[in-house]
Amino acid sequence: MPEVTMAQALNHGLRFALENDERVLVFGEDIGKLGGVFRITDRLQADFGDERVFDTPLAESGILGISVGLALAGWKPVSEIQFDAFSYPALDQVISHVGKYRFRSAATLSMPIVMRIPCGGGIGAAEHHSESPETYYAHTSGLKVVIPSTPADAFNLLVRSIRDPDPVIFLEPKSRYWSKEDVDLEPNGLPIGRARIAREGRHATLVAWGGMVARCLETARAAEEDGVDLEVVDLRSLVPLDVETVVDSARKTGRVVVVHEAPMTAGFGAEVVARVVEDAFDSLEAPVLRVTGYDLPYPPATVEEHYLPSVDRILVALERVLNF
Amino acid sequence: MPEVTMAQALNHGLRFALENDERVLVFGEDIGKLGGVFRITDRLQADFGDERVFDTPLAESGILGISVGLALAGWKPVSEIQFDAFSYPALDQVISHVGKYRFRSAATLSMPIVMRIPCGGGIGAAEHHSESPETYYAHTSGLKVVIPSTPADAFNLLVRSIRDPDPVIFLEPKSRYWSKEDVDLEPNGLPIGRARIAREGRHATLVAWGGMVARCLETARAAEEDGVDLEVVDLRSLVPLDVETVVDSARKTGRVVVVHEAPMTAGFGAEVVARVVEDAFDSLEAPVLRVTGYDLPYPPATVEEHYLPSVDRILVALERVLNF
Amino acid sequence: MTTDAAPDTVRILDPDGSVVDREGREAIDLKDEDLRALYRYMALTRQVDVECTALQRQGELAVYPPLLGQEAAQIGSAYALGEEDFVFPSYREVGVAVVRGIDLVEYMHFHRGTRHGGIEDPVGKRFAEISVPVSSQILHAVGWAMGAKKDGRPVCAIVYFGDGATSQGDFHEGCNFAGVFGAPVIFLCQNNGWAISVPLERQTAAPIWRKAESYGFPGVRVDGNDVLATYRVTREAAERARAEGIPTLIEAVTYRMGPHSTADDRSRYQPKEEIDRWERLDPLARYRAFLENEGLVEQPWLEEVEREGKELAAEVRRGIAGAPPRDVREMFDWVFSDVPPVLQRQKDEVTELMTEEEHKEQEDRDA
Amino acid sequence: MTTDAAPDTVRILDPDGSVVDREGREAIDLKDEDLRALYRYMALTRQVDVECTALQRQGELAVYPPLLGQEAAQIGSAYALGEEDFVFPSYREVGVAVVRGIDLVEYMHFHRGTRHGGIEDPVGKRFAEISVPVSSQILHAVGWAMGAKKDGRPVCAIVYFGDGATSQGDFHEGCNFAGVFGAPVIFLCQNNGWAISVPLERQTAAPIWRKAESYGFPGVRVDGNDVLATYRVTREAAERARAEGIPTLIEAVTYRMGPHSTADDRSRYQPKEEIDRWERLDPLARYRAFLENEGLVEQPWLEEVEREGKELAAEVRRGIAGAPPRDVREMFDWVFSDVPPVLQRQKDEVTELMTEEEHKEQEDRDA
Ligand SMILES: Cc1ncc(C[n+]2csc(CCOP(=O)(O)OP(=O)(O)O)c2C)c(N)n1
Ligand SMILES: Cc1ncc(C[n+]2csc(CCOP(=O)(O)OP(=O)(O)O)c2C)c(N)n1
Ligand SMILES: [Mg+2]
Ligand SMILES: [Mg+2]
Repeated sequence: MPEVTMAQALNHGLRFALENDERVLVFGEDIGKLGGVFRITDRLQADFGDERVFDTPLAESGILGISVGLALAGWKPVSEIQFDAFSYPALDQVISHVGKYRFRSAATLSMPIVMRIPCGGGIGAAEHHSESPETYYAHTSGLKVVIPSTPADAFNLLVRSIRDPDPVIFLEPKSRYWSKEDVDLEPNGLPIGRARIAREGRHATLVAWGGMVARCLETARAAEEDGVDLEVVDLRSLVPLDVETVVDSARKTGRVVVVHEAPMTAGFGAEVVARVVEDAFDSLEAPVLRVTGYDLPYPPATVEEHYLPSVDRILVALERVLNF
Repeated sequence: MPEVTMAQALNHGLRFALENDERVLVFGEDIGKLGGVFRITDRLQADFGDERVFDTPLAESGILGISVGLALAGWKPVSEIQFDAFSYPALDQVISHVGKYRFRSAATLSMPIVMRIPCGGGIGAAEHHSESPETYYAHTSGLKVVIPSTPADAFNLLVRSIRDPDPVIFLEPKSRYWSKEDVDLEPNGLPIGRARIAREGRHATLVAWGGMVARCLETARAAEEDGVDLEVVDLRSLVPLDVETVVDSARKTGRVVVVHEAPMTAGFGAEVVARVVEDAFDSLEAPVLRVTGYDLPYPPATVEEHYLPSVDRILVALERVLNF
Repeated sequence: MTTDAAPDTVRILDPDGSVVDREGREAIDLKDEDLRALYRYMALTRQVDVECTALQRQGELAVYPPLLGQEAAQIGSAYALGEEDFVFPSYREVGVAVVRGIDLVEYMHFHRGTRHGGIEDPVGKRFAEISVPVSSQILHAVGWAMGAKKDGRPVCAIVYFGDGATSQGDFHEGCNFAGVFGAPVIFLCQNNGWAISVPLERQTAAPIWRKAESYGFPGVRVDGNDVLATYRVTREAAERARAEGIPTLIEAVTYRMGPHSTADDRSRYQPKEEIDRWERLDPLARYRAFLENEGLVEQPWLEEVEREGKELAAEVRRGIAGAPPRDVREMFDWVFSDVPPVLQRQKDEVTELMTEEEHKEQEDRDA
Repeated sequence: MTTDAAPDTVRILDPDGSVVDREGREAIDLKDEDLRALYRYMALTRQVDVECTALQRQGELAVYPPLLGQEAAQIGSAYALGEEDFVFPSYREVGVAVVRGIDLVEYMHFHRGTRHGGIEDPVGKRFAEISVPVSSQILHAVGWAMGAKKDGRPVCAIVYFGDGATSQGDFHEGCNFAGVFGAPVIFLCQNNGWAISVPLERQTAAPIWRKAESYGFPGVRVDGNDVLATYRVTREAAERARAEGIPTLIEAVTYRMGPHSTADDRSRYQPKEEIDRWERLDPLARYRAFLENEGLVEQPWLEEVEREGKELAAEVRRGIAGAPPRDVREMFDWVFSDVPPVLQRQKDEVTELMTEEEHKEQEDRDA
């Protein structure tokens, strides 16, 4: 079990998939010689050849459009989109075809497409490089949407996503790329569709995914000093959503705060609130609150720490639910 | 006050705007000679000339992209997208530019862009012609998102949207295009950002928008026979959202059901639930529930009535909240 | 008769059916029975097409986009393909479906609103799902062709789209990928003069076939109402594609002799004289004249084809008219390879809400 | 020296600065002071550009995309514009900004991460916001040009983008709209050989300038390291655009002599011999040789320009280094023309969360 960063774990995941399934293809912008701007595909082209690992022209709709065709030809396309906001030119192909093709065929075929998208903020990047587009994908029927929060799960979830016969939007929290841990280089972790209790606690539940899981754990450590014992649920998989794990936690603590980077309005946090309210209403001791990015375009890097949910902001929300 | 259909009211609205502001331009696919596939732009080209009312090439990203440029040149672009799902090729321009340009300029300019999108199901249409994309837009910072439910408000809201200095996504519920009422051809109705109590009631609140408002009113009439008195809130404006009106109603009735056509997961209904829970938790007698389209791609027309929220489905949800 | 086609247009038959390009005609590798088959497919297609418009008028189809007038463009190109080549249609390719032996009843369920897509097992049938978002299917064809090339298979893809589709970004990205990767794909643009109500000159300021140059592969304009010409250029394109990985853009100049779809009113925009002019360029009449001139067909054979077409149309009618909706419950199983909890819950809800009557109907159908 | 430029390339100066197209040189309507101004702008730009890379290395800019090597493409084209013409930049057009008198400190706030866009009052300055999504700004230029034409104004738009941008759908849609509507717009493609690590041959299989034919307007390839040539072709394009509504696609062939951005490592992909070859084609050296050959400049003037460049670079440094973040609260007022309740509530939350220190800092700044 080597200690690796999330970026390296993802590289291992792609390598594992390329080695174990000769139908896997990896492509995107700058993923060949350069190894991707985050080096997630580092040396893959050298090791697997440029028929299986290749750069494409600069066109995201093209990348997802050929993914559909490659899947029809029996390949397993794994594409990389360079940054979150550059996934938008592909939305039409994703919504109108990737998510619909199986349904349209009356399930006579599968669409084993993986679309990797580095996402989220907190790394001091330029405009369009820090967005959290998960809601667009989670609201689109026919897509699975996953996002790891640790190096080990990054490897595990990526290998599972590539194996999955359905289209998976694989979101990678950039702010965690350089986090490190020991990683088992076998996909022995939780499957897609299951949430993970990242920390057990009794007094309130924080629900988060991707980059905000670490922030919630940080919050839990801070709260501990005040004698508040927080549970942290890492969703991992937004679609399918593991409502059971979230609701069980809500029933146990009676108090829930959902934390995400994306803007509040119609963000995926609202879905979590709605599911908790629907299934655990009588256990709730307080309103389910959200701590999120504000309803602004993602702001310039020098003020992003005001924008992203901070430990302080999460504590303020917790105070409200704990004292309700 | 002539009696007109919603389709005609929209035509009057465009006409009103073209007449009262010479900077207004109307364009899109088939909106000239043909008058649009729903005839919303009927005779506008004949009456205002083809410099102000014109067909474009078949390219939605192009249509929204030139809207940004036209706005920078001091025009007020009002585009028509032919059907809901054909708005997706324009999402990149909408998310990355239309919603961000003002912010990016530090508010030194405005983007008075209106994007009209016929949307929703229930008219027996082919694939891609019945979708409800409001969540994609409502989650995007920098966009106002409105949707009328009556002919009178269609006129009023459209004129107001075109006057608005900000980008407005103007959704038109196709299933109501042929509904009729007397329409005051002056924009004397409620402003953008305000919800409307479509029906007052005491026992529970239904929150809806667009095509589902009529269905909720129908439900209210059905419930009335059983002595249940329902309030129906027509949101009209998803962004900005009139939380106050919704929360006031929730406080009054203590029971809320949100109804929409779009799939459930991460649909805008979740946002309504979250806001009600946040601001009216202590008044709630029951969980806030949603009755929505299912998490399928919009299904073929012959089964769409199973898919769309029906009076029966709304009544089942009401039963649950009333007997909680 | 030269005014009706632009220069640089490949044409073998004049509108009156006489051979204008003798060499081209000789170069075509078709036996007499193939030459007759081309007519047969066109005639069958015409009848099915007309029947489907009638079915829509009678409420049996929700909406139908006729291909009336475009038979030569579709049949000639489709007939030039090999069995293993893969077809990516838009929404107007019934003629191609006829040639490829696609079950037309299954196909028409799309237009009835019974099922999306129209094709079960598209991979097995080498015929992709019906694609409505204009030009979006172009990239699928390119991706498939790239994939087939990686497998070293001597096949090609063909993708059908209209003149309007050339304005979309996906058209550009698709052609560009094909040029860069040497994808064995044929871009078959049926330029029927109109994108609903928008005429070609509002779509683009340049000839469509010339756009191929932007991508580094050949483009060719062909008389789309001359089935021998469309056959020939497609055949050549397929060979180039399979043997050398060279894509081709074919602009088949034709005309939409019907409405955009049954919901459309073309009298609002198509000029009367244009309609009349193209009326005289009907691809079936032209090709029948050729076959008759060459002594390849006689009255009884033509009558037999006519009868066969009627029967095929009737078969479509029998299969589609009154066809019940699908059981909505099965659709919850179509979204993913497994049924996640939320879809299971929704499926259960639908099941509970179905009236007893509906349940009974469904059981009868299943039995 | 002909191997370094493809045929059909407009060039006035050889890499050694001698005039290869005497007629072309004569046709240029520039006075001596203009000829000197071209050099001055290039030299100022070079210094600012180098300084910005240094500023990034010192942590004063978050990231910076140098234009090193592309000065002639930017300065020649920008200098050919009229005051009322509108510039639509991508993210690498500091040279254009210099010519257009854009406040460079304001501009660099984009790269510092202090404010998006970089331009306050873009309409007033005829210089659009910095645009990062590759090729997306092309449509804005076309829309603006359509709008200006509707107003009957004798102006044009120019939009800058790279070779990689030509692969995007928006490039195609933009060119196509321009062709159809006769929009007075110049598409200025700086083909610097690379889109980050992806070389031109992976971007497209056809010469970029030839793509104009797809849209029915002229395309021209120009030596992008020859400032007189880029000036000349842009000048002609602007005249065509303003007078006749004819768009032009200009491919300025140049080279990115630096990394894609300060975050990039070009040694991973640019071949050494290529780097060396282009090193010898530096646009500043070439043009200085020309000016010296023609006796248009002397050492003191060159030194003065050098000094001026240093001063400008220092000014940028003074303005941007250590610049504080903006008050985040004001951003809540930038989203809409009014502040809806949800944004007001969020603004209040931010205000409450600001530490006393931050409040004080902000007040000091406001005072
Ligand atoms: C992306 C998209 N935008 C709009 C439409 C609506 N629409 C359907 S067909 C059509 C015209 C297509 O014209 P063309 O490409 O020439 O093909 P034709 O219908 O003439 O065969 C339009 C605008 C659509 N289906 N997809
Ligand atoms: C839509 C989109 N996809 C990806 C990116 C990431 N990206 C930024 S610049 C760039 C390369 C652009 O190359 P080119 O157009 O040649 O311009 P250059 O940078 O060489 O000036 C890429 C891939 C982006 N900004 N936008
Ligand atoms: Mg057409
Ligand atoms: Mg480049």
